[in-house]
Amino acid sequence: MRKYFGRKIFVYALTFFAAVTINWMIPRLMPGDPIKSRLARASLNDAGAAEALYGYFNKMFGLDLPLWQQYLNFWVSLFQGDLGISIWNFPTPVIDLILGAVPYSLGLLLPSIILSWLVGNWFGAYAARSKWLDNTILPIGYILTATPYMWLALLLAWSLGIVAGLFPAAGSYGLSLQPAFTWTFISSLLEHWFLPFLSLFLVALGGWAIGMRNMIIYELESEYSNYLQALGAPRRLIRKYAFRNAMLPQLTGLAVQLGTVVAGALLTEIVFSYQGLGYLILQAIQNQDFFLLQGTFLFIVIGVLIANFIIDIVYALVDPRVRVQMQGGAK
Amino acid sequence: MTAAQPLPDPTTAPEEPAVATPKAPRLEALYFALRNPKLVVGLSIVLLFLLVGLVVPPFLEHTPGERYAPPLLPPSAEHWFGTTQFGQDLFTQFVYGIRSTFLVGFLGGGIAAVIGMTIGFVAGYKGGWIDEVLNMLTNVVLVLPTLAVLFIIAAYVDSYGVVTQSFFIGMTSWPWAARAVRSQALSLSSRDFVDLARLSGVRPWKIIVRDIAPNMSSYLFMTFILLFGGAVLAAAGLDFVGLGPNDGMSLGLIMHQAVKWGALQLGVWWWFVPPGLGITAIVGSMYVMNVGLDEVFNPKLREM
Amino acid sequence: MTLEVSDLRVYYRTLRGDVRALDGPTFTVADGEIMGLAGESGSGKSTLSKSLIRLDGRMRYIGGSVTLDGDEMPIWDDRAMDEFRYKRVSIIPQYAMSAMNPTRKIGKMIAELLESRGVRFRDVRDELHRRLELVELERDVLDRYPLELSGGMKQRTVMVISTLLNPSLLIADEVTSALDVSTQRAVAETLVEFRDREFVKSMIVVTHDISLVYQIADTIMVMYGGRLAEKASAKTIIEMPKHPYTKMLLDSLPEVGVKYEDKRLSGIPGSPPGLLNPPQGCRFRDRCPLADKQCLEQPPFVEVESDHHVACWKAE
Amino acid sequence: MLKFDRVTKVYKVGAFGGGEFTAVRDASFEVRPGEVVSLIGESGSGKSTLGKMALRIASVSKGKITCDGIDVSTLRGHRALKDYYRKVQGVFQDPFSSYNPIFKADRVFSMIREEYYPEVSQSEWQDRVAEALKVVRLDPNQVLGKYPHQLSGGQLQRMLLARALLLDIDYLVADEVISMLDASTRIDVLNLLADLKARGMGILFVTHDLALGNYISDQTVILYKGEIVERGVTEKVFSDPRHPYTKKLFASVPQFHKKWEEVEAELRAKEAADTSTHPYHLEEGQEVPSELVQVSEGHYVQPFHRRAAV
Repeated sequence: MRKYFGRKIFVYALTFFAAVTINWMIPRLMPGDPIKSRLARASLNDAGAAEALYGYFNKMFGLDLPLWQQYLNFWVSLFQGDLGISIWNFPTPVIDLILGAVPYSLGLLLPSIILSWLVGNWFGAYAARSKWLDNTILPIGYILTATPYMWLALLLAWSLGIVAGLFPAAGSYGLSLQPAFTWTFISSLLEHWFLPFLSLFLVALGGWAIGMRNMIIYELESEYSNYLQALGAPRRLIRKYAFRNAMLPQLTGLAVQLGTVVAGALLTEIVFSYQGLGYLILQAIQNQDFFLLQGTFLFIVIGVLIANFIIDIVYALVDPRVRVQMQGGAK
Repeated sequence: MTAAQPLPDPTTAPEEPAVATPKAPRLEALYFALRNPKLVVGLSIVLLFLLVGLVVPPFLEHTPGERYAPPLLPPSAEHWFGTTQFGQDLFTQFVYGIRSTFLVGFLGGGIAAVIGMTIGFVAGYKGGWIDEVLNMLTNVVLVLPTLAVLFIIAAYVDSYGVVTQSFFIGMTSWPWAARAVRSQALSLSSRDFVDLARLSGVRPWKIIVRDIAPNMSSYLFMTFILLFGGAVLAAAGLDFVGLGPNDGMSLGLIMHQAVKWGALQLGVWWWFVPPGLGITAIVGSMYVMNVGLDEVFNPKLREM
Repeated sequence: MTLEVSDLRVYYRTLRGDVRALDGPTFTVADGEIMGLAGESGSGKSTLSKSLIRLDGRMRYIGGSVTLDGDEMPIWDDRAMDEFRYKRVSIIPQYAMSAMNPTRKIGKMIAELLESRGVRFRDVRDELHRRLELVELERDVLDRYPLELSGGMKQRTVMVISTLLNPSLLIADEVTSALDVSTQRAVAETLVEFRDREFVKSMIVVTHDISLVYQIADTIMVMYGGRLAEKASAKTIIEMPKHPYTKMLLDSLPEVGVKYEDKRLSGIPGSPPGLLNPPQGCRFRDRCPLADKQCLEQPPFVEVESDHHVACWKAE
Repeated sequence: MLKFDRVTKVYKVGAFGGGEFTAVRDASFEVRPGEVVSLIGESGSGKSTLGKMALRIASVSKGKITCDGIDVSTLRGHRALKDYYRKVQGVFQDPFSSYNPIFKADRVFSMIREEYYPEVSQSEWQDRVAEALKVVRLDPNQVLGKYPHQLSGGQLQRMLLARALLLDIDYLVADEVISMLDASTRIDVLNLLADLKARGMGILFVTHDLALGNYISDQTVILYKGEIVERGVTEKVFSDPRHPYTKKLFASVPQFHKKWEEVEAELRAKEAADTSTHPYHLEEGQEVPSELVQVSEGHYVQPFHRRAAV
């Protein structure tokens, strides 16, 4: 048990370390004075802000210090939750902006990931049943996975949002509303949530359906399936076993795909001007707000790592083989 | 496990006596390839797009950025795909965009394939601590959310071209390929013919290139196709947020401009529908083609 | 007679045509008989054993009939065969080590399998425990996953599962070929014990190892090139074989105690015929030193002595 | 002489090599030129590992393997290994897996030529190949230019023996070489090994089949769970097995003409008749030493507890 998780945690720690180091290194790798070039590129109209920022940057970067000291300082401020100050939304600390955006991103991601995984697996298992289903579900699945997230989002926003007028095509809630625990606000929130959710859900769905279909064919060919068939077990039982066993690699697949889905969510948020992390990223890019960009990046990495770890735990709980091995029970 | 090393078992040999197979396996693959609708349809669409991207641009009068027509014209005989708010011809943009889509796919997918396969082969063949280290590296890059990393990198680079973009994409999208190739190479490495090549005094890299890789060529090809698709989608994402190459035209960039200049609100669907459709068609056909290839090379799937 | 097989033909479909893997064997297996089915690869022995319980995707039923305890088995109809499977004809597969669902506890899997076949688990649980005990397994294997068992334990568990419903006919398909000699013996002897205790009425033990079936079988049937070559009591096959193939095969097998320097054995020259377009007449013709014109015609599988069937013109 | 001197192989298992598994422990024996040594054991006994170590495909953890006095594990670099493989070669169990399926089967010859004899002219090389094929009784017209799947297992194994002959080797490691062949053609390949022995080759014949080992070997080594429990001149080991495991092995081999019960009864009777105490009988509680004890001239057994059950 300790070994399984120890190894996983080690990889995640290493990944986090790599992400932080990338974050630290990239601005320093660029030619020229990073502070000057940053400020020059930032669209600041307030002279006082520029000065304040220059001082802040200098302290933060500490370019006069030796490299290892700079690196160490970077880590220290990171652990203090200090990700810098936003340029785009001066002088809000980056961490506040991110914490404000995270719930929206999670609200989109969690339901779409979980639902697309469940429904996609179900469709895939269904497809493996007959040639006819296979030939209809499969191409649709392939078209869906090949769809760029933002394009499907655009299509939905345009067709269901603007042309049909069924759902709002932009924003996270009505412009006139203030966040509150009221029915009007919540229903507005849900209305705005639906289209971005749907587009994320649909694109991810295709991949899961295809993956499950392939896995289940493999399982149906396996020797335990053969044995059950030779003993006259009904197809229902054999499919049930195959489905359960095919779910396990699909769970691993979920961990691998997580990064892609998160990226898709960022793009989808941009299309819908949905105020999650993706929207922050767009603002950061358009306003050359590098602190915001880096901070958001770190948060995304942390989120993905946590999600991976949760999947690992679930996997260990679901697959008896991992469990047995962890107990050292195998002879 | 007591049954770790199964004893020889002649019955696992195919029931059909081996002597009775005079036809080369390659011909058989071709036979099935031509009869596989998925492969044929997928390949045709991909080739059609490739042809358009390669052949059409020289015949076009205008460059993709040129503002010469009335703005926001819907599709017509004159402007097949309509025009942008600035009077640029969208068909021209689309055709050039296809070009760069294929370029990113080939380069990005190619670089990722080279890195992934090299790491996969070395890890799978060498084993031991080399495998451990490479595995660790693979896992770390695998867990990193690729597009987010690309955002960071691209945001800091002032100006760059399609080739650089492909390079960035290639550098970040190889891990799953490395993993897949590793496990295949690992199982092939345990085959006796690899040991025999060692006993013939053949150097390791030569064994990998000449004995192991050719045995999984169809698998490698399919891996490349998937990497190609991934690279195209990643590039589209980068272009869409405005972090794409500064020169040239791409399908993602068309969508970026469409959103930036309010095509959605204006209902100018011809501005953002065709580019996405183009990407979906190219990548989707490649995926479908891949299934076809899988069925051709994998007799088990063929029966379905 | 438990099993009567008559002119059974099962072919493999390939691109280049039908591979005539099983070309018209006719034979019977008596009540209580353990029949060893021996043959080299490509002899059709696995095709025969599979045909009796389940044709795989590439196998095509061409003709002939199979009767079990007087009832014809619809071996061409996968669904209809389900009635017979497990309850009347069962198999211990070659892949016993991986025959059990890796993610289900063994007991649960057995229960689900039984319930799905309309048998109440409760009704057979005690018998299941007794039989596990018989093969020297603890009852708690039922609470374990296949992964937790050693290879030999898995093998024994599958043997118990396969015979739990007391089928008339049991097919043991190369069950010992993946085992060590010491385990091999135990497994083979368990098969005999299952018959003696009437868990199964009769049994076909498929193997490429003729010396192993000699140890446990009442009769031995030798196949060659998709057809039957010879069938007789185990002792007769080993000591007084009549078919030239059987004779030459036995002469090519070294026994413990035989040394190269003292007695140089020799194999059968040539190789088995391709079954895509098999040669006319006797399929052993090309490798047979006795072959002549007569052998251009297929020799019938006839009883030359009491309970000794041979398909050879030259068998006296 | 191919000499195994207290050879031990420990595999690291699990992540970061957390666990250890000893596949072979303190194995000592030798293969002399012109001699067949059969290494008999069940799966997991470590017999194949010993063969692989001799071929340098697996490394030796402790002890050493020497070939004509040269420590095999000290061979460093490509050149040295190549020279070693000129003397020692291997043939493996699965003939179909020994050939790269996408190339023609005679590629095993051209690899040898490329690496060892690039200077030999095409026509001379063809003569050499033909000569080697003649020794293994293959017709060049029947096997050259064919893909592995067009040839039979027996033909493929013979080609591998021919390949070894092209290098003019001194020692051959034959790892279960005939166990996957059809019964009717097995013996011919076995006879071929005996012919090679007559040409002065030393052969390490790895097998799980006692009858085969007995048929061609001069020396027999019985391996159980990585340890040698009995070894010696084949006739002596076979006619007078001492170790309980060897006996059990003999009692389990299916034979013709003799049923298991008979063999077992014979062994029992012999054991009952022999009441004397031998130096290889251990006292209760005494540890099993790794050194073997001599039973008679050229016959050694690992000491065991008298009533030990394996």
